[in-house]
Amino acid sequence: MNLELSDEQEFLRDAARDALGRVKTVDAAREALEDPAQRPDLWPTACEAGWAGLLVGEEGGGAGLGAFDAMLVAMEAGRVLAGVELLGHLPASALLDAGQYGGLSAVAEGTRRAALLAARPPGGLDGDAWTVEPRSGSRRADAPRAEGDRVSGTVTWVPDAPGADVLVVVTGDGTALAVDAGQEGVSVEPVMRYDATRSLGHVTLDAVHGETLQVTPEQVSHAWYLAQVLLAAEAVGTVERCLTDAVAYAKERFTFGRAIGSYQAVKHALVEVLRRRENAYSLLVYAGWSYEDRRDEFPLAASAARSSAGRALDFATRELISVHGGIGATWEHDAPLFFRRAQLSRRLLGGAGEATDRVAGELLARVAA
Amino acid sequence: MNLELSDEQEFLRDAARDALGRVKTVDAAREALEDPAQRPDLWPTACEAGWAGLLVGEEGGGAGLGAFDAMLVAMEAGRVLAGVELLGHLPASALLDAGQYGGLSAVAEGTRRAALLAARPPGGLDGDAWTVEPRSGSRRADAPRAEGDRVSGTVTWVPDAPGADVLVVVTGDGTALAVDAGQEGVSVEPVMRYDATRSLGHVTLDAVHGETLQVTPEQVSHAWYLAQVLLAAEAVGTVERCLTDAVAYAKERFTFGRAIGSYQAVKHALVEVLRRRENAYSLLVYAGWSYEDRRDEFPLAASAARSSAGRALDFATRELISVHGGIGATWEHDAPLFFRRAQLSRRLLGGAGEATDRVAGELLARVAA
Amino acid sequence: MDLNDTPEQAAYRERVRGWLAEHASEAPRENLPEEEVVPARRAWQRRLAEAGLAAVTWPKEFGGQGLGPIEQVIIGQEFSDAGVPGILDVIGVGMLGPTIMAHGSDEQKSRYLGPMLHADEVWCQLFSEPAAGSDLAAVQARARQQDDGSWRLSGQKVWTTNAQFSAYGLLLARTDADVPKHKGLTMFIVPMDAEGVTIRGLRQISGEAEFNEVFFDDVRLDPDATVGGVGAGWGTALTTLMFERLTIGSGVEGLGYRPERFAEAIASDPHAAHDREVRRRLGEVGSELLSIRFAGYRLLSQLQSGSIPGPEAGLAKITTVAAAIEAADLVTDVLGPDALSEDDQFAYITSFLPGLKSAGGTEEILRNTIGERVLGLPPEPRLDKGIPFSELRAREREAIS
Amino acid sequence: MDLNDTPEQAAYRERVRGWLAEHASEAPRENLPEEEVVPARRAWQRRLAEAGLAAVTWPKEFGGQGLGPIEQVIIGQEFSDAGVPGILDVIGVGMLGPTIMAHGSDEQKSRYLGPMLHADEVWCQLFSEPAAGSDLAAVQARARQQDDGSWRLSGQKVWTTNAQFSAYGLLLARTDADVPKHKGLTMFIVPMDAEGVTIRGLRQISGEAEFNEVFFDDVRLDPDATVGGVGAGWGTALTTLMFERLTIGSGVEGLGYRPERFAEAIASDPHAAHDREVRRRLGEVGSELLSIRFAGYRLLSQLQSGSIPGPEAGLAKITTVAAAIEAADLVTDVLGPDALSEDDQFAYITSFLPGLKSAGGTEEILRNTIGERVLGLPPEPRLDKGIPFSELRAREREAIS
Repeated sequence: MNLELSDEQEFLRDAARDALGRVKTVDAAREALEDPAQRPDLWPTACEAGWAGLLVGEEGGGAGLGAFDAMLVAMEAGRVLAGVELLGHLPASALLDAGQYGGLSAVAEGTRRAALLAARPPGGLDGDAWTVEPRSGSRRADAPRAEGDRVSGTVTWVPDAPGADVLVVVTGDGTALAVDAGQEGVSVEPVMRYDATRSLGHVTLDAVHGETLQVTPEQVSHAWYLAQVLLAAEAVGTVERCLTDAVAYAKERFTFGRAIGSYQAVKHALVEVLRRRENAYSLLVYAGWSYEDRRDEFPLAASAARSSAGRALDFATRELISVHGGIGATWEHDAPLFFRRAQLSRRLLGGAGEATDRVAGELLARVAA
Repeated sequence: MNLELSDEQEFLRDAARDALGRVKTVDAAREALEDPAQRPDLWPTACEAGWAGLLVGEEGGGAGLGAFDAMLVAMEAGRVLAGVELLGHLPASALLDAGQYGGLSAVAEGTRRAALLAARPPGGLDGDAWTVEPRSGSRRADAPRAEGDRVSGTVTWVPDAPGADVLVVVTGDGTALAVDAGQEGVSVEPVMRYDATRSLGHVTLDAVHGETLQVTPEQVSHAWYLAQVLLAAEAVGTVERCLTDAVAYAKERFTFGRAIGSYQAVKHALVEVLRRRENAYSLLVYAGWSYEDRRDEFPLAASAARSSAGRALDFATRELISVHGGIGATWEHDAPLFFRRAQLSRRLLGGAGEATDRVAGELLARVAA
Repeated sequence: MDLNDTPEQAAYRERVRGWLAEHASEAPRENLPEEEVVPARRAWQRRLAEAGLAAVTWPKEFGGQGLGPIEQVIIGQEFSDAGVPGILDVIGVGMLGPTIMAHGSDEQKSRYLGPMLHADEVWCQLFSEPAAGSDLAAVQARARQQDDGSWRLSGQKVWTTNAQFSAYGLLLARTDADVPKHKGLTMFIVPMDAEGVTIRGLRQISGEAEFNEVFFDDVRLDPDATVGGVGAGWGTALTTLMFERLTIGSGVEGLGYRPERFAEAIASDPHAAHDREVRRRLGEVGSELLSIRFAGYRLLSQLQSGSIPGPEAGLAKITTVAAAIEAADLVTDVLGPDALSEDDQFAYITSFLPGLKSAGGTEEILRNTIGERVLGLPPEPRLDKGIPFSELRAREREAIS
Repeated sequence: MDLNDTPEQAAYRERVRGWLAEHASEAPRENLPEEEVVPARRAWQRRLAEAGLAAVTWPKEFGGQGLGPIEQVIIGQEFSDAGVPGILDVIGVGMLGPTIMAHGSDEQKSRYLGPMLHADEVWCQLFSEPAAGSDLAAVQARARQQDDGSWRLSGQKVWTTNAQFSAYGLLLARTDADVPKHKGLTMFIVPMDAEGVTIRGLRQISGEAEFNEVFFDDVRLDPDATVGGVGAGWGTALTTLMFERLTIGSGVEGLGYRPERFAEAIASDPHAAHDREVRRRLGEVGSELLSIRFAGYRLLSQLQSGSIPGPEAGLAKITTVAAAIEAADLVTDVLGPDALSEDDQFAYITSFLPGLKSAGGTEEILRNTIGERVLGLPPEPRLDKGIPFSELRAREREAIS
């Protein structure tokens, strides 16, 4: 048994930290709130580092690495609020690989960027069709539908849709199709909400051509759960950054003659951030292991990771503001940027609440079986 | 505007504290866990103090006091875990009064004790019939049904049913009937669970005679909410006692050269008990006021009070154990007795969770109207 | 127990209502262009001062009505019901004026209180600093007396509401660093247009500048600018803070976070209104927000019977902030990312509340105070007692390095 | 990343499995009458010792196998899967024996370790006292040396597991009250049948006596009863505590609180299984309990690579206790008052966990330790440093009176 990082994984992580460290991504996160053009394009960095093909097999031109490796990169991106388009691309690329998509090598190289039109697998209490995020409100919306090789529908809040070349569309019955985003009938409306580092789009497809991918229902649903663990891993990275920043400040800020980190209220709250980080990270490990070795547990592990990491992120970003007192709630401070990230992430891809519900659903199904 | 206690209310409270202080009720709570016969009979005390007729009008032989006065007595009972049968009797007596029940004066004197066969008013998500607590599980059970003047059905977990003389039964359509508990066909099975201070019974009625009370649907439902606020008031009393005991210990227990109450972790948790006590008490005030002056808000106020007080009680009893460290979790300490009280109360009369749901239901109905 | 007015209060309420029926139309309109807001609210305060509605709790000799906090609350309720704003300078009239009445010289009282009441001169409170928030006695802004008796002030203040249009500020400065920190402080009146004063808007999470930073670079103050005596600044500041608690205390009812506001948003999604998890959360925050409403009424009862609210009144703020954060989170969970649009009311709450959490002192310090003063728990060990301020600072620098 | 055995580990696992296949039937049956449990488990430990499965991490010279914590874990997993209990004296073999190996004399090692291993003599740990829990160095049990070199011991210990059938206890006592509190302590071996020793069961919330109080009234101890030197007791105690952390660390996986156990109870009520509020709570505690399982595996990876787990491993206990409390609450909310029957498994959890919360030190102290040692935050001011114990006690008495 060995759950420590391998040498290769440490290298992957350090290289990611190094590559992303070359851009002032946190400052850019603030500037982009007022001028979205200030959002740096990190896709070239991703391609150069080989992240685009991380989950594509070697035969397909990729690196053939595992889900946990992808999470390591996502953690580094989360640590510095880097808007790399991996949340859309990686799950889509895994499905394109599984379905032996013709243009796979360009996807693996990153010369063609992919995005998953995030459809939710059936489950929970809402029937057994695939659904997508509604534009607003909590009721789920119908997933796109296909007639022959023509697919139509609207999917909102799609991560990394703006600028994507290949859209992987999942229909209401769980079929996956690869759609060329350049064709007529595809419309992508970029949207920005509260956190300027994340590229989102509302996508409308009007009877566009799609190439049906030969994939199993399980593979399709696991693409959704891959997106869940990437969100979770990003969150863990951000939590670690919040903890580091908060601890540093708690050591140097004095009140009533003592560093504030010597007070139990502050100390225990920071240990609580650590506790939540440890739990969420342990679940990333579970998700990574199950993706390789126990695929039937992946939905449970991924949902638990998303749920746990989401709650950790919410707590950590609020605590970072709180430790700083009033100054932590000002525009020029970094803390609100992490907070904005937490607020938006919590509501994407089904929301952290749905992931929690899926954990219960998986556990209940397990004991019923 | 004056929400302070009146002189009469202070007198009522002090007299209750005095009367209940004559019995070692907390010690009895421990002894009764092993021998239920050790549970002291406090009904004579209640009759002598005039509590039996507290909510019965003066014409009916009662004191004609208000709901908040009843709460003051319940708070004192909660403070010392006194098992006075007011939770069953008072709401039932209010309904017997409203329905001009023939034997009202004996009920007001307490020579005949009453109990409400706790039926839940419609509301929430489960249709519009009255229901009762199930024996186990979360699905609600059907309330008794009447044919002419004959009523049948089973109601479980009825507070103060054992030994009651008059049972006030609510049927599925919201009719209320007074049933003489002495007649054939009435069976009351006493039950004890976890907290030995509370008298509970499973009641079965087999085509027994009942006297239909001439009451409005609103009056019937407010009897349920009266029971909710009495539970809430008991809880507030227990919370106050927990806070007093925990603060006293935090001042005298030393660790690492300091009284533990000087540490923020302990200090802030005790302030949190106070905060929850203040909120719950404010909602008792709301409930008391609305019962007199704004009856349409009583269901909202009573549900909020039950919800808030229930959560306060849960927190306070756990904190009392926690402040004491391991010793607080031992049989001979008082803390577990308060904890047991909290555990059972939380699950009675719909449970504190249902009260919370009703708060939401009332708020949503209010904005929809 | 009675929530209703006494006959005297009812009569007063009638008078306020009567005045409003006649004059509410003179109040500033909503949605005025930004540059017209302050002038309009100045004029409105002047109008209220003339009608005897601006400073009802001030003694008559200073232009007030010599009434109690209940009358103040009645005005607040009636103005709120009529949908018109109250006075512009709540800080001056509510906290700083009373401080000057208590500690100022006769000249200061006659010079400043009248223009304050009529909003001819708006005031701001210059207490907090970047390194002196909850630990207010740690202020570093330094005033040194000159040979001619005048003062030279340098330093920085922060979280200053209204600074950008204030005529004067009441400022707490250190005048002696070689005595323990509470002892070397002095309170000053500072003209905001003096040379060396720089005001800079401080943007919050939402991007709006709700507060200011104010910088003082060798600002000259007259010899008679001190309030309450040199070295007695801490006592003067405590008076201001006591009035701050009163002002906040009588203005509660949950900062306007009524539970119905959140319920309405949820009711707009019928799916959510039937979701037990959503209902549980709404029920919990709804109970909290309702309890605050009645905690406020209880506080008023206390005020009416003549008692000054204790520190436990601060618990209402903790409850309100926590419940409103949770309520806004819930609504946004239900409505999805669209509720995070910058101009959405719930996104605004989400952005605004984290800063409010530590406004007026952190929750941690508030819990300390309540634990010690209300529950009687022993204090934390204090490492700064009796030590000269200059040495404290030196120790800090050493500990960090 | 690999959760699977190395070839060596797989081979070891096979051997354990093979032994169990042959001998599991010799294990104590479940539901033995109470008085037969201890004798049966003694015999079983003896059997395991003979088979080399009782103390695999002990050096061979003391009868162990000289293996690592992973082998210990493999034994635990296989025994658990086979449904048979492990050794009776986990405290002696896991913590006290290793302490004697580290600090005891050669005579002590040869006299005590063998009978301990074979459960001929069971041991108990006599550290905690009513007024010395988290602050263990505050023990007051007093041992005074006599002219003949023997000792006289008086005092009280508490939370002593297995005391009622132990032959010996390892006891921390104060031998000098006039030096600072960590310096005046000495560790002793105490025969539990000595005159003046009284053992009393300590009932918990559930009514069961899971621990004991032990009273010492002028108990005579031999001159050679000390372990690790007079005045060096604190260092000896730290060794025991380090092994305690290791024992707990390798025995985690959430104390058996698997999420499926709670899910099963909820699944029994189809109404509840479809209630979103119930599902949200189950999902949250389920995630917590799953995370503990993998935190345990991560810990094992660390142990395998030779590192000793840091204090942050204690976070798993905080998570487990909090999640199991919440899970039991949830199940009881769903099943109603009937789940509070004294013999119900969930009522037992409800009764058992509040005490577990402070077992092995309160959560507050654990968070302090992790904050300071793992996050590097500055310590609390310590008021007891360098002060003679006797004076500390005098100050306490004064503060309370």
